[in-house]
Amino acid sequence: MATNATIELALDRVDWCALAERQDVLPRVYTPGEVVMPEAGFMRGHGTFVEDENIKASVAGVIEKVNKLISVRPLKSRYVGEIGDVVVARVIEVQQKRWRVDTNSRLDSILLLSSVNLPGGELRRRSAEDEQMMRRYLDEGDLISAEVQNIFEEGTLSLYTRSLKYGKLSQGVLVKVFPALVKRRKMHFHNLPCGASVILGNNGYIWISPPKSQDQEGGEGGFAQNLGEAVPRNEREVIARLRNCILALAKCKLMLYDTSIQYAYDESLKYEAHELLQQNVIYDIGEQTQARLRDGDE
Amino acid sequence: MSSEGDENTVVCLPGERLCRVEDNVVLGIGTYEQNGYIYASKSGVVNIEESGENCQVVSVHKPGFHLTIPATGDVVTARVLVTTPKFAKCAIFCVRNVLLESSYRGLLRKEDVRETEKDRVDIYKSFKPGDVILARVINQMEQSFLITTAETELGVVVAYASDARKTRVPMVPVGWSEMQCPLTTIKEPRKVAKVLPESSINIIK
Amino acid sequence: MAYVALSEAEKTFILHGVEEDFRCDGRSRRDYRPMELETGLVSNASGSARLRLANTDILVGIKTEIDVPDPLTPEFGKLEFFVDCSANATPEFEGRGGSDLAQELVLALENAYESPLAFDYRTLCLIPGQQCWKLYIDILILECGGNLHDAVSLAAKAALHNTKLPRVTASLLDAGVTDLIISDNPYDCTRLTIDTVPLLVTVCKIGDYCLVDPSAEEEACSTVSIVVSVSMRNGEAFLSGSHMTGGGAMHRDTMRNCLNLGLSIGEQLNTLLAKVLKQEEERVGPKRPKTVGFLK
Amino acid sequence: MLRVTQTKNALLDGATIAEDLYTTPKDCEEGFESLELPGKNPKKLSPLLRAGVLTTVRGSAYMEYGNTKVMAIVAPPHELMRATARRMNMGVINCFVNFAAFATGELESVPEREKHLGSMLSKALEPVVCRTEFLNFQLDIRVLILDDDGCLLSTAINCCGVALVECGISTYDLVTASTACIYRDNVFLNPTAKEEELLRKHRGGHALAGSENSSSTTTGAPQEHGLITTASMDTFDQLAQCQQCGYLSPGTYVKLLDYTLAINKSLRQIIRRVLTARIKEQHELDVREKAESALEDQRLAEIIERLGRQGLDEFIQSTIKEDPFVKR
Repeated sequence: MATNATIELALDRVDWCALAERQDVLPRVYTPGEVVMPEAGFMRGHGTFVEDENIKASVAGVIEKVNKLISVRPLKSRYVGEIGDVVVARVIEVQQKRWRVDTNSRLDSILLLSSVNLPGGELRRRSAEDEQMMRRYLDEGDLISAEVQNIFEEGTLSLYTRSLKYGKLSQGVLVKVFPALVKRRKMHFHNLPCGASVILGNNGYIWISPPKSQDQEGGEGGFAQNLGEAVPRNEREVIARLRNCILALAKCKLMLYDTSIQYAYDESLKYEAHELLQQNVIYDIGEQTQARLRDGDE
Repeated sequence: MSSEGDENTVVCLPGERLCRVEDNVVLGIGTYEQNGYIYASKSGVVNIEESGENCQVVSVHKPGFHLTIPATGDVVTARVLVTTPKFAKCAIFCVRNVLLESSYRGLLRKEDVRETEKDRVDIYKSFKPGDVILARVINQMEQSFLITTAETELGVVVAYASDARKTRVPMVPVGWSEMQCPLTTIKEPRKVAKVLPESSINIIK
Repeated sequence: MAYVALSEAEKTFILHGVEEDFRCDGRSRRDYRPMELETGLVSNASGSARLRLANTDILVGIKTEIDVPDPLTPEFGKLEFFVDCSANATPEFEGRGGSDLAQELVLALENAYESPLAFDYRTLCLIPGQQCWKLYIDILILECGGNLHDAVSLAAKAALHNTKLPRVTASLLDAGVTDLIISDNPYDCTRLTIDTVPLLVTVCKIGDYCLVDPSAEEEACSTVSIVVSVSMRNGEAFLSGSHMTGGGAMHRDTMRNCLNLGLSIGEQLNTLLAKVLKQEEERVGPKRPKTVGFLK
Repeated sequence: MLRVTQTKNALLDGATIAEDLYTTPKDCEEGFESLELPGKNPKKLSPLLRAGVLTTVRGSAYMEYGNTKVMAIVAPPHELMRATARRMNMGVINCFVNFAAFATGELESVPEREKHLGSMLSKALEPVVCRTEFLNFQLDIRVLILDDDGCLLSTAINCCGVALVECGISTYDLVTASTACIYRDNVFLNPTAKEEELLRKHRGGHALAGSENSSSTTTGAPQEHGLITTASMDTFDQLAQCQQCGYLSPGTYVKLLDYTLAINKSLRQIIRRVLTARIKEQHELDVREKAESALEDQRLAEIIERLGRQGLDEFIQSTIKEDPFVKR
């Protein structure tokens, strides 16, 4: 019953910032209070404030300029929602006619009963449903994939799962990374060629599950949960390897999108799944993926 | 395994195997099912009642006091403590016919007061603090029980006139939505429960 | 440990993974997550160690004090444990949240270190019956990633190894009162022998399989676990304390194979830790150049 | 260790303090001999057990094992005090153990022992109670230790098991617990306070000395000493709690474990007998009560029927006539 426990010394801890030096162009980082732009002719966006006719940064981050709108986006922060974002969320509490869900943001988000299509598929009359019925569809702790419908003024997000893509998630593994690392793309549902399906939530919650056959796309929009059948061993190995690769990329601060994950997966094939937890293996995968991405860009 | 009582009462202790699980056997209170057999989870006398078509309910009844917790579907007696426009807070002090030692908190929401025109219910016209009501438990929420009086047999059973009189005389129900104080003949609106008369003695014919 | 909400589907996925001896992060039932250890990083503690087990992060500091021995056991020194769950581990630890977890860890450690065969208290004694060393072992939980018992006991043992007790000489004054002179030369110190110090191993039962080093999610879907404290004495593994936790019951035979699994893993952990500590001693040498600590 | 001899202490004007302040290993020798070593047939102490001791409390039980006297009280579940953020999917059990002032000798370790016993007791009872039946509710169990003469934890667990059943809280099975300890190759089953204290006092100190001047037979091999408390539920022979302290080799650990499981089986018969008697007694009470109320109802029905027949005033006249005590 040998265990492969390993204790490394902090002395030979991997130097993670070595990865960063190779970045060719480092974006200009603004610190709070630093003058970003004179106020004339520009509009003030998130993360900035105006003082004696200058727009100053109120967070440490990178400037984002959309023609006249100046905003400073912090590097590491909890998820700031935008309408149309694909998110993965976990139900915290069942309330009257709505669910409170956790989306890794400052305030818990809301999933209204009206913004969910019930298993019947048709629009049931929204009478005074009591909590008992709602709990049958979504109970505390359940995971869902959803889209941000709108944002209330104090910042809480209202989600909706009306299309067939979204709904309750069944068997699989959830990985939590910094939201800023998930690249904002058109498609966030991917069926990776390596044999697993991934939902890259913009809020940093990434869901890895056995590959979806083509017809039932995404969360089947419904609430069915096949708890019965076990996931076969080979799919399980792919999922575990994918989970470790995503955590490796996150540790090396590389952007997460389908190509970078696929590259990392290919690099990791020469290691065992559980070896991907060791830091020098993570460093190696991060380095190789970064190199491949860079010459992929040219 | 359970030892025989004097008549044919079967006394059992927790953990004793009662019978196999067949399709027509239903688990009653005080029992639990484990890999194919029904086991007793309370000590007491085993009784098997027929209920519906040849389906038996195996339950363990503990003689003397036995602790009851309001379960969904039980008819409970409660006293109204606080009434607000949206709901009425009550203290459940008796479950079925077992008087509880400590009262549990009950919540009666506006839409659970009446079956008909649920949303046009006015709590103040149905209950007053101090009334004793019969209600049925819907489910158990965080800290309290959700109860409903949306049946004819449920509602106010004992009510006292709201004008502060020394002698608190229980009012007499006249009709389904009104009660009258025998002394001051004041009528007050209540959601009255139709109490089935078989146990009450009708002195005045 | 800290509460992790899981959906039924995730629990079934983890359960099937354990049955296949291939957990969600690829480990088998007997594997530990990679660990990282550093000793002597707190300057004004007489012994310290920091252990990272994946995302569980423990920092242990040991302070010493001269105290009067317990009349029941006059020739023994004293040990006192204190566990502090810092609020930045999880929001749940604010206020009194972490106190029952801290109390459980303290009880487990006291129970394990209680026997003098496990920790040689006589090395802490200065004058039998009059004066002895008292070690305060303060454990700070910086981050909670499951399997706290193992991480805490490993860090505590490493810190004990790192502890430097200043040399004490006694001089007899006239009135029969003995006065102790503590040398202030930092390198003139005695070290503690830690080879019989016990390590806690948590064997957790999920479904009907037992596994070691459960992550926070695996702990959330396990019914019961048994914490075994394994102490090595001239090559043999001994049990210096054990208790069951988790609120479930366990069949007698599963309990026995959990015990055997825990013992064999404990043995390997003890040898591994001893090897790593010796390795660090050689590489660092008595004069510590520069601690790595939290920065790099 | 520093060797310093104690000189005459001037403060006590001439009286000399005993030569060495601490007990040498040989002193503990007499302590050990004075114990009556469990002979071939260790005299079996049969515990005295009584359910439903207090009238005001619904679930109470009292147990005596040797001189250890323990009383357990189970209050019906009430709402969960601290509204934890997460919904509990199981009820919570809190155990509070209190020592009576006269219960034990050394007093300064009482609060710490109370905390220890309380946490171990709640860990032992959690698997026994069907906690899914009282969600979001908290069950408080109070244990009062009247006299401490060893194996407190196992007696408390037995006593709480009976109190739970008496109170009507559904449990998966009857729980029984017992303690076994080993000291210098002698196994004590359900040790008394003296044996436990000896074990704690010397904590194998003798073992160390033993292994040094190799007086004990197994030279070099350390003198095992340890105490194990096991709570078990025998229908599916499950282990609810198995708590061990001291220093044991795996072989002896398993041996002691089997000893305690054997004792648990015998204890289980005693508890079954007490509980069955208790239920029969309550059953009779119930039957008699039902009979009386049936009589009561029958009398009422008869009055109603007579009232119906005679009409009101006739009825009042007839009742007065019948009533012998009314002054004419």
